[in-house]
Amino acid sequence: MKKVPLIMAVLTVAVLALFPLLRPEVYYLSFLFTLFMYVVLSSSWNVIGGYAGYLSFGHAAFFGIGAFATAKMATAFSLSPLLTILSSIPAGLLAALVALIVGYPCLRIRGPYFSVVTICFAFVVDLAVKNIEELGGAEGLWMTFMDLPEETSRAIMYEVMLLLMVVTLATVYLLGRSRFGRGLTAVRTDEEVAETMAIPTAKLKIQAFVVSAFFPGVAGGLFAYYLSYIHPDAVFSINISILIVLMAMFGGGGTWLGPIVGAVILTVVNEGLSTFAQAEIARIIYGALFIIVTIFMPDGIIAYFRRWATAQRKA
Amino acid sequence: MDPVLVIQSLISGVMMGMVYALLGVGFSLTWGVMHVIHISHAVFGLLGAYFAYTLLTLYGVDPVVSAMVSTPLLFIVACAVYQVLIRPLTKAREMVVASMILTFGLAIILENLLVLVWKADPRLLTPSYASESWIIGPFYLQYPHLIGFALSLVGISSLYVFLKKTTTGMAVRAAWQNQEAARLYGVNLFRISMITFALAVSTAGAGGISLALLYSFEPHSHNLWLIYLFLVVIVGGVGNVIGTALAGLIIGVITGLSMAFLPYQWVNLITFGLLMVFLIFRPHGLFGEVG
Amino acid sequence: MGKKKSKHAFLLFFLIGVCLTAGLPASVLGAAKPIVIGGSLPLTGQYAETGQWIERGMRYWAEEVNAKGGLLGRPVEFKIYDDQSEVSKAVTFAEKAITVDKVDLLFGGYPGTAARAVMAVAEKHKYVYVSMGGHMKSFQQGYTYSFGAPPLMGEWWYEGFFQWLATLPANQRPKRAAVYTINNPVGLSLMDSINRWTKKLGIQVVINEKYNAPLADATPLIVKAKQLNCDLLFSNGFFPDGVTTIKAAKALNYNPKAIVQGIGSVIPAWVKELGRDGDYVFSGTSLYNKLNYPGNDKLNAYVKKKYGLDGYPLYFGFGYAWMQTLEQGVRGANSLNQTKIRDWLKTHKVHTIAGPMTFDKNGLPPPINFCTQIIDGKVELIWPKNIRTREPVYPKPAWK
Amino acid sequence: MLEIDGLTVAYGKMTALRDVSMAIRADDMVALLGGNGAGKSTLLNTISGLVQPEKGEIRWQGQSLRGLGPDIICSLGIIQVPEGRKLFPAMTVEENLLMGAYLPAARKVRRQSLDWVYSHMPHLAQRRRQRAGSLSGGEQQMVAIGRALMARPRLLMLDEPSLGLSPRASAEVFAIVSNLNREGMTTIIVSQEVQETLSITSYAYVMENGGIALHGPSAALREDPEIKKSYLGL
Repeated sequence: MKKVPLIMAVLTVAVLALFPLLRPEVYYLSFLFTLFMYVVLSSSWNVIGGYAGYLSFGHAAFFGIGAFATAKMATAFSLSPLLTILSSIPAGLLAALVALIVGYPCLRIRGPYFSVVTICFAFVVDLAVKNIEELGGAEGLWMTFMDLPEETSRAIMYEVMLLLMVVTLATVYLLGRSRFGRGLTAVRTDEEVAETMAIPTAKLKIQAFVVSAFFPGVAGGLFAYYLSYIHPDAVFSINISILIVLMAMFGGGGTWLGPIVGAVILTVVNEGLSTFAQAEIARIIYGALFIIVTIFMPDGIIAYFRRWATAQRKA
Repeated sequence: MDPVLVIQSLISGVMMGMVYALLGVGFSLTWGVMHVIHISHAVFGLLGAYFAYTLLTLYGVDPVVSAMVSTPLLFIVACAVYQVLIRPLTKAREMVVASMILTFGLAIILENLLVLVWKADPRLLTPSYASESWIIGPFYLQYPHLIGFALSLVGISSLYVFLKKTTTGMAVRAAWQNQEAARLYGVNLFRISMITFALAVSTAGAGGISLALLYSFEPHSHNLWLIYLFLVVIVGGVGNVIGTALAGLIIGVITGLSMAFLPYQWVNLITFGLLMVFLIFRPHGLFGEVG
Repeated sequence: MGKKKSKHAFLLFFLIGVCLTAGLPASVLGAAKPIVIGGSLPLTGQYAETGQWIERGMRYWAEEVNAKGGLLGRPVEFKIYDDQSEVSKAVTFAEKAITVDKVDLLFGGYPGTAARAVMAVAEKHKYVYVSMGGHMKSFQQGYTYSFGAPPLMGEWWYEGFFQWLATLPANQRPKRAAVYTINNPVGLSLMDSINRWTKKLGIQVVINEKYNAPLADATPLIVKAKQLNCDLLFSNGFFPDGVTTIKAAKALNYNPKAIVQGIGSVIPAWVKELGRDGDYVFSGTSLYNKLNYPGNDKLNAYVKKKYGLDGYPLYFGFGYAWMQTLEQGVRGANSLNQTKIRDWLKTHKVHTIAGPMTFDKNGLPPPINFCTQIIDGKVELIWPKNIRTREPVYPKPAWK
Repeated sequence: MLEIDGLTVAYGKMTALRDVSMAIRADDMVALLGGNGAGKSTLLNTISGLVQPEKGEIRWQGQSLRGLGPDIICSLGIIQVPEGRKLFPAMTVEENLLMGAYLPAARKVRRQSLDWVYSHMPHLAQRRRQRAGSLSGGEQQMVAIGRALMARPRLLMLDEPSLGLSPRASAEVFAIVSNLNREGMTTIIVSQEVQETLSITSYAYVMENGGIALHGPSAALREDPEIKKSYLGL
């Protein structure tokens, strides 16, 4: 990263980290918590979906696996708050392990077929959890929340999710600029050509898939603790899977900044629009946003403004 | 295992699968020919269902008649939608992605317009034969299933005949096998795309009516329908009309058999699990992409 | 170039416009300083239908209260967010209502999964939360600010049906039951009373199966029940699967002595859309529009005039009744202090359209045991016997 | 018949054609030679209307082709047999041929055209029901030429018709092409097979880096040793 953007990034993170000291209302912490969470989800999705061009429509599965793993660990061992938060790391590892197992056969499939396999995968996980009594089945799981004032506990969750976001973004950034990232881009551009250039595409794809599953798994664990009651419908919903993809693509898939921009815009607009009195109209405006942005910026917001900036410089 | 249960489950499963195939076949075409993944496809199916519902409740028009009427109407609507929304997308570097995002937005808009016009309450399409059966020995052929099945057969086979026997249909197939060559011989891709899109949407309307004969529907039902038609399309092979129909049958058989032999709790899990395994071994569908 | 510029301007304008309208704080309070009641409902998405009926019931209550001079001398006003049928949104909007809008009162949400999550929020912020609740399990989590007033309690839903069934001579009761249950919190909570009562009444549960939504086809369910000679059918599902099951039962000419349809048959669409095929189905409820408690007539008249329905829909009544409870809590405590309201509610009797009720330490009234049956296209109350609106039809006549 | 004047084409920042001018007379058979990436295919695609030029003009019998789409240009009788044949692999041979006669004018006479094509390429008639994708390379090239003929061309442009073919198949293709020219078909042929192409054409253009490096009668180019060495790799 060049100097100026790096300083800006550090400043942004610092401001965000200090935000709870202003003692904002709990809602803002919760809202930013979900916003950070979606940045984590769409940015890590971007590793497999954006860089490698494998559009996974089942990423909610990893999110949900993380959520249920954490919830199960926390309730089964009556973990302390700190341990519960930490347990989201093994939960993320579990998600990554599942990605490794599932990715091996699935990543041989290309294009839209891969997308559909991942949809099926997410359904399978969702239905399996609903049928397993030990995981709460169709009832869901309750977690005991930390015995702290609400402001403090929400601030803790906020800081932890912020940390996860920073780690995710840094990892994705470094990956994108490494040989690994270039290899993935080669896979997206033309997988056969990449293979002839002796790029180990199969290995790269698996690694990308595992990475892109790990962070959502951790985020899922934190989300479970944040919600304190989780139900399969709340974490495995196909809407979450679709939203992750849309956020990344809306901003611009394959770029580092794209998913961040997409996640921020869509989360803010969607949350804000929900305050409208006439709910349907709000949803219609939200839908129109997708249409207008796609018509004018068919390759995503980032690509559009990059082109615009180059044009400005030329002119 | 009781043979009556198995056969009865198979019959209704197969009919159900065919109905999804009618909804899916157009989706398959737009995807194969135009590289447009049309997320709002099933909403147009719902539009057909609401259209039939309104005609039935207000004027007693039979859903089959409504299907005949809605097809040309939706064709015209779809031409407009194509010109205004889909055609500009040809500029996109990745048409598939851009089309998905755009039509996702369109689906949200249409869904909520449906709520504004018809309210969010669930609806049922209940012609006089809604829960009657044709009884053959120990078996019951439910009329709504039969009619949905027949509509699907007619819809899919007319689409097939159109593609195989007409010049325009040939141009559609040509366009999707090799766009550049098709253009060189005078095929106007925009016109062909518009026709493909419009045909897809109008068959979706008929498919929606057939589905409405089987299930209740509400404005958000399209999300569920979309998942099923996605599966039918993928198993059949993208762009493969006959494949889609056969895939409908296969998914019907899987559902029917698993309902006959398994605890219901596991049926959906097994269905999706089997599909996943199936896709892993036959990544381009049972019948290949082109046909 | 000029054309390009205007395109940019338009885009920028559009984006900024959306962001502005989205972020606009809508807290433009009037001079009278109304009491603001906030929270979220699923106004769009999967549960939009129910959410909208609850909203209508709540708004009717506010209309009425404001016409009578308001609450504590102040008008009431709603701040309703649309949670798009998503649990996590219901949670953040509850927090928004509490911490940002600093609403005076919180209202309850739907469905059970959302209520379960929001109950925890209400507890942490010490806000009274009157809602349907999320069935018995959610009331056993030790929350003190949550009230089911009246609740939608799956565990009690069939209580009335079984109590009535017990009054039949033993030889007329059904002998073999087929139980098909949707695999979600509502469905599972219904199993409690089925298990208890079938044992007590000596009814053999021949089939007991759960299914995950969506139910692709109900034909096999009916064939099985028919083949095993089940004369009592429990279809413990929502509207879509409930309808599919009933339609299959008629198409396959399956005639049990009684059909009990749990949750799908309680919404107005059942009678309206299914017509005569929906007749004779039993269900439970925790409030009923022909109950002889004050308010029901008025609500029915209003719904008739405004929506053309005979009798208010269940969720319209719920929205109204929850508000009634909250209103009486506020009046009783003569304050907007949440703890005072809670304590008053825990120690006093409230009067709602569902009848008078007192709450135990979990925030629940004593079990409610209404049983309904749809007869001639109308939802009739058949249990408890002393307030029945019509004699039950049993055994169910054969399909025509 | 076809005049090209100062044609410049760019793909983004890359200039593919710069200031190309040429003239083709009726009944002529012209060779277009040059190495890979010299701009030959781009030139044909620009004439066909698949690519829009940045500058310059193409005139067909005095009428400018500027801004016309490929369907209009096709209807004017300017037909291309694209590089790599670009058949419709899942369609039968006959369907491929019929696609050549897609536009209304050609469609009216498609039965006669079909007979005419089958008479020129009798073994296509035997394979009419076979999927085009299942044929050998030489046969596929025949289908591609046959498809172009179905469009009733007045100017036939062949892009690398012999690429990837066996010497025998290649000779056959060249024989058919020169035969067509003798019957009065104006033809442009792009090829890497310099000797053969020069031997059947009357005039040749040599392209390099998107421009015309030189041009002259084929016979003269074939003789000039200097040219042979530096441009034609002979």
